[in-house]
Amino acid sequence: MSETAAHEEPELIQLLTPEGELTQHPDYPLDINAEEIRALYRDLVLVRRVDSEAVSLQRQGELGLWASLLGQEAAQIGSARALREDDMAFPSYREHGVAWCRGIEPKELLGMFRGVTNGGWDPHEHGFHLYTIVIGSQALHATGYAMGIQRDGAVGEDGTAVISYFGDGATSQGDTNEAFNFASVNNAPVVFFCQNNQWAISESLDRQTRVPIYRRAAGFGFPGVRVDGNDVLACLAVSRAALDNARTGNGPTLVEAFTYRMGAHTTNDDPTRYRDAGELDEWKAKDPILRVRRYLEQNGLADEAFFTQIDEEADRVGEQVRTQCRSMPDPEPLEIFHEVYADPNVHIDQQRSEFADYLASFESAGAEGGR
Amino acid sequence: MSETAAHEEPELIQLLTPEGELTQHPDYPLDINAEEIRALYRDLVLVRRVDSEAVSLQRQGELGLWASLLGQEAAQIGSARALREDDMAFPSYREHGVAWCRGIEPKELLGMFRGVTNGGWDPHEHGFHLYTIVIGSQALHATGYAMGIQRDGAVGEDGTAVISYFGDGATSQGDTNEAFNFASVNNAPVVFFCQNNQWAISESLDRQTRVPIYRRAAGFGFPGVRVDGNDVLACLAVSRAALDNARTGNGPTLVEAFTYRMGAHTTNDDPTRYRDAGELDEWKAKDPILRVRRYLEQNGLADEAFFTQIDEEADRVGEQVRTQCRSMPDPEPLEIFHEVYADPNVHIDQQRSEFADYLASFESAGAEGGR
Amino acid sequence: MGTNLTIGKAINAGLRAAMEHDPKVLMMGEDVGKLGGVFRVTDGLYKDFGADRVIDTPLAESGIVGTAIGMAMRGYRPVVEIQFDGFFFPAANQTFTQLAKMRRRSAGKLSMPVVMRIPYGGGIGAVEHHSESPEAYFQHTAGLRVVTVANPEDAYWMIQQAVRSDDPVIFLEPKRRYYEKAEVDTGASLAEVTPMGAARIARPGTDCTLLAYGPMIKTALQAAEADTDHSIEVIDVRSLSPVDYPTITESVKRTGRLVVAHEATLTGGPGAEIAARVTEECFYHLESPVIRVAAFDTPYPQSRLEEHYLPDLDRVLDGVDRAFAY
Amino acid sequence: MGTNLTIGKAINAGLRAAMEHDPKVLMMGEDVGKLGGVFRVTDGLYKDFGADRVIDTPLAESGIVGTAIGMAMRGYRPVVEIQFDGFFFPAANQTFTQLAKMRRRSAGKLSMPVVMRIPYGGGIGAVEHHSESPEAYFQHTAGLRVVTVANPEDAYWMIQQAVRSDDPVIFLEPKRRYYEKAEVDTGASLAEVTPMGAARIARPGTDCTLLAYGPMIKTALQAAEADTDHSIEVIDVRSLSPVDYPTITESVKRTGRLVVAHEATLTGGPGAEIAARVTEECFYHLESPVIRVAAFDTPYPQSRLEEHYLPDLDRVLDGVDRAFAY
Ligand SMILES: Cc1ncc(C[n+]2csc(CCOP(=O)(O)OP(=O)(O)O)c2C)c(N)n1
Ligand SMILES: Cc1ncc(C[n+]2csc(CCOP(=O)(O)OP(=O)(O)O)c2C)c(N)n1
Ligand SMILES: [Mg+2]
Ligand SMILES: [Mg+2]
Repeated sequence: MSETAAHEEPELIQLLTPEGELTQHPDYPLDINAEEIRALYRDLVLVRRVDSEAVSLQRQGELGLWASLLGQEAAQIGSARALREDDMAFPSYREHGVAWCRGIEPKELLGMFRGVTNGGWDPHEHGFHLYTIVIGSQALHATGYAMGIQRDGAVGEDGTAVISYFGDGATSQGDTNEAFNFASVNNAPVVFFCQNNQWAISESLDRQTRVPIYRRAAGFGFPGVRVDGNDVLACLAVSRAALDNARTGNGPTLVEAFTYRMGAHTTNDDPTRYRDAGELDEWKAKDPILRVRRYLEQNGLADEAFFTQIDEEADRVGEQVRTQCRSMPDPEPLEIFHEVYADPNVHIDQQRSEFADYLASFESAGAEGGR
Repeated sequence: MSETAAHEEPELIQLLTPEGELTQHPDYPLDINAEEIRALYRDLVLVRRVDSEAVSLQRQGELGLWASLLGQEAAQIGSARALREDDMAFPSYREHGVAWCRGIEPKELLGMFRGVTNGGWDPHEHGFHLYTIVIGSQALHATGYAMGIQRDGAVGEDGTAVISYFGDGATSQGDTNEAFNFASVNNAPVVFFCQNNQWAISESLDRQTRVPIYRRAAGFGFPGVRVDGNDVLACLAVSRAALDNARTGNGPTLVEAFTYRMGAHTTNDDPTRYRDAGELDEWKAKDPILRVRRYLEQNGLADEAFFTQIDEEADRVGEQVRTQCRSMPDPEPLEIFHEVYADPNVHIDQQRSEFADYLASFESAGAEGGR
Repeated sequence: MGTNLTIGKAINAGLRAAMEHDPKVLMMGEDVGKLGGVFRVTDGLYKDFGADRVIDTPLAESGIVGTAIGMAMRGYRPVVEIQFDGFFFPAANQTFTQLAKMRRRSAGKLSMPVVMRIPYGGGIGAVEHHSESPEAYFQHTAGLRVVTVANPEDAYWMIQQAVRSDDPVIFLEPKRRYYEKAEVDTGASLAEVTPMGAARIARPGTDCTLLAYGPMIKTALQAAEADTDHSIEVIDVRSLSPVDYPTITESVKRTGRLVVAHEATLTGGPGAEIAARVTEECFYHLESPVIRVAAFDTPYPQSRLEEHYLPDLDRVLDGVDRAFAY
Repeated sequence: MGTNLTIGKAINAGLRAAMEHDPKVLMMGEDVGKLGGVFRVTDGLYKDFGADRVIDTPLAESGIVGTAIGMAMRGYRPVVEIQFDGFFFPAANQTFTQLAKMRRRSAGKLSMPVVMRIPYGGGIGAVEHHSESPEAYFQHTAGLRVVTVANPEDAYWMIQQAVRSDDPVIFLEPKRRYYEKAEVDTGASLAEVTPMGAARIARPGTDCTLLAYGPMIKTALQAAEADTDHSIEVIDVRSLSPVDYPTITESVKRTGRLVVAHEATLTGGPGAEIAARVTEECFYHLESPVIRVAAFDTPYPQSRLEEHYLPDLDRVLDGVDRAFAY
């Protein structure tokens, strides 16, 4: 269904075909050299490896859950590599590729899905907010942050922009629509980047919208564009244009990256209950990594050694992910009370000290032979 | 500002000019006779009178508050007279004209603003839901009701339709946008009727949207149309078309009735703090009643006697409103506990009987000389 | 007609019975259709009752509850699934300002036979927002009924009672106990089984009353078993609004002590209300203050801390000890 | 530097002082700009600080709180106005799942210095949803601070303390007391005045402690005055999260009796928590159970019934009598 829609609708921006042919788009010229494309290839391969390792680790009981990005690597790497250092990204919970580009170590992501942290990184340091699980909430945070940028006077050529990630399902949520409106009315420097992976858990796109998602933007008074979400170059070009629009004071854009969730919703999910294998095959042919490899190969821009080297690097990254995950220490029980409040709070202090006494009572009881 | 917008945008549907000239619109042919237009004139005049009486009653301390519909009579009468008996309307809190058309006695409305009831009428009996004060909430109720109609198989030539009223400010609320989406995805038989009166309390339209409101609909995949909200004939024609579309299974429409709140937001409000008198003058020239009168006069469809008779009827209605309002009894204290639950509830029963005892203790204490 | 069912499957069977009994009963929510819900509680209903009665909604909780209200006005009896406790909050406005008040504000002209099913509570090793215990928010909201189940028998019958009620019912499902299995007498009749609002003495005892509900009942029973020094009476309160105080106060007047355990955070949790009320009614019978054992007053922590955060067997026993320390 | 101010004007002056002190302080909300808010609490700020710092937002409470969170991440200190208590609920998700938890989930890397000002409570003859007392929902939510004021002095200082706090603060304004006037010592310094979290003995007494807050303080003081048979100590608790228990228990241990009065509904209201906690801490000192005087467990009724619905002088005195009946 989504397939047909894509074919019927000429507005899908594409720069690199599934066959590896580079094309040009009048509105989105992309000035990129071979080295940069090779770097993107590396990103794509490595985040896919991080992802598949995480899936295995979950199967082995090392993680409570994992939300795989399989199939969405290009949308994430393309958009995230369009960000400048000062820009700020507000992810949902599947943006491992974006995290990668923002310098978040995989172990930080794993820590969250292992239940060791709720996201251990510093959002300011990385320009990458914590994962947000309550669908749609982060779109408003992104918009507010962008309104802060406006008040800082940080709009202009060297301006700062914000990108907010969310899925096709999230476009139904009130918060997402309120964010569209706040951004529009305030002309805030924010890009709404929707990865339309055709599914919200078991619900197909037609349960969320009757028209292509990118068109939602026009109803709020700002541009929307649909890009081939499996085309890392198109995602890069379109995101860069949208971010530049935002940073220079031209307001928000909704980018709909048309892609596909190749895996289960999360490791808890069983997609065979609700979707056809045929869909998968169709999308496999549009794999985001394969087309970059084809392009590099067909144009002699990378040799076998390069691909081997990347694969070896992926193996090392995989190894590292496994080790780091397994060696992650559990938090101390008293961390429950950490950072609930910034200012001193007598109530929390009291609960903490009572609980410390309670825990200590076991130790002494243990020493004495126990209950 | 809104003025200019109106002039710049040719899409405003108008059938009756402020000067009283009847025009035709290819998409909204209106087959209406003089008697029907006179009936609309009567509605307009009478609801304006009910409204102005209510404002006076509030000034006299008989009502806690009143939200005046002044200036919006045509939008309300036009849309409400397009409803069939079985249709269901979901008002906001200013739809006194719609209430009138649905057979709600003015005293029921006054009862709510007097604090005697929360809306005493039976929504089913009148096809008119209670007033909803939490902005946007009723748009979802309307959509759900429309989904119920679909499940009843009551869609088709003799089908039932729903209309949901709300203001320009309400279009910013998450619930309203979720309603747009639920209606669109389910192709529900509901018309969203937005009275864009240019103001949400003190906030002008540009704080709510960057583009004309009716355009929001396209982003959700259904048609939007802007109608001259001061033109009762255009409102009738456009609403009828939208309702018929809905009832025959063609899904939702957003109607933006472009109008103006001539009075204060409510009797608590002081609009001189935030808007220019100039705006008022401009809109006075577009008065929704005057143009109908002009049309009737200019075409010899009503004589002086007719207008006098309507004015006299208005006097009688006004008199009745005053009397009914003043004679409304206060509820009994124990009504606090009425209809909190449908099924028996021990907890409420206990509080009720304890409170009854408490109240009785005063009576006996009073008899004995009191505390 | 006994069947061995898990709590999850018992709710499923109860929903099926409700749908068979009344064609106006509908299921609504995210993934409740083809998938049968992320916990499979609506499994098979879509196949057998179709998309008109088992509705996969857009991803918008306010929209789900708001449209359910409209459906109820049109004569339907929607059973809404909120996918996880933490995702209730976008629906707070529709639930608290609309659903809970509609009957009262319409002076009885409108009923709201809406059931909101919410898998709640922690202990499943989940990420944030999937382990909350929001029952106190509901209990504090007049106009709602709030019930929860702890065993398959109650699961099967109470969901049907909830659907039959003309009031909005918050139906809290103890997600970490979904797979607990027991015999269910599906042959009884709805009219005969214990009413939804009644508390149940889950284990009789004489020295101390231990009150809990939902996921904590299993822990409470284990605690009663484990404490060989005292005879502990366990009450499954089942309904948090209204609370069946006669059953509780009768017990407390016998035992002289009350411990309340729940996964909701301590401050302003259901234990606060129960403690305040029972103390008022049993003032001269209490040998110790009502002791509350609850989650700490912090956000639900990352899952590797939840075993410390949630009241477990030891914390409940500690609470009992504290009661006997007076 | 004493000035005679109403509560409303004192908050206004406090906000002005906060904005002058720190350019990162912003006002956000519906009609807070040119109009100065429907209660005029932000009056004059738009004129003097401009549209960038006094922001008339779209009509969407979730949007307001959600964007305030983003602004706070960017280093701002937004003061959000929710126009009326009943309109908080659309913002429940952003408040409970995001604002309250952000610091904890970021392990302290993010602070949320957001103040949410909410005019609350009844007694003004308003239509539905304009007279709610939602404080219990906030009190039960870990991560929020919850305070309320009862006089101009506190209004002036506590709003400034709230703005200075790096935690999210729910600042509840007793709307029916906005026009109460008193002398405010604006010359003191923020560092000197009573901290936001501390309770205040509003009237000393020896026989019974009467605890209240916000709009009920005036009623409580009247009750203490009216009851010539007993010496009643009135405590203005001021902070509902955290509650200053030492001040309360010290008082209750002296008086042996506690009556708690509030406009929130009884079940699960702040009185429940205070009763449960104080009973635990003062078990051997209490001569009667803690008595709660609260609104009934029904939706807020039409305004012609509110005088019966809200605890008034007589109901409070009745509560005191009940305490002495033990
Ligand atoms: C408010 C809310 N409701 C429900 C959920 C449960 N849930 C988690 S992911 C998901 C589907 C999201 O779909 P989409 O937005 O398309 O993102 P995707 O998972 O496809 O990346 C749902 C319903 C949630 N996290 N938050
Ligand atoms: C959720 C919510 N927030 C705030 C309010 C307070 N309020 C009442 S009317 C109003 C403005 C509404 O503007 P609009 O939707 O344009 O309708 P109008 O009053 O102009 O008819 C506001 C903010 C409310 N009733 N509900
Ligand atoms: Mg998706
Ligand atoms: Mg308006």
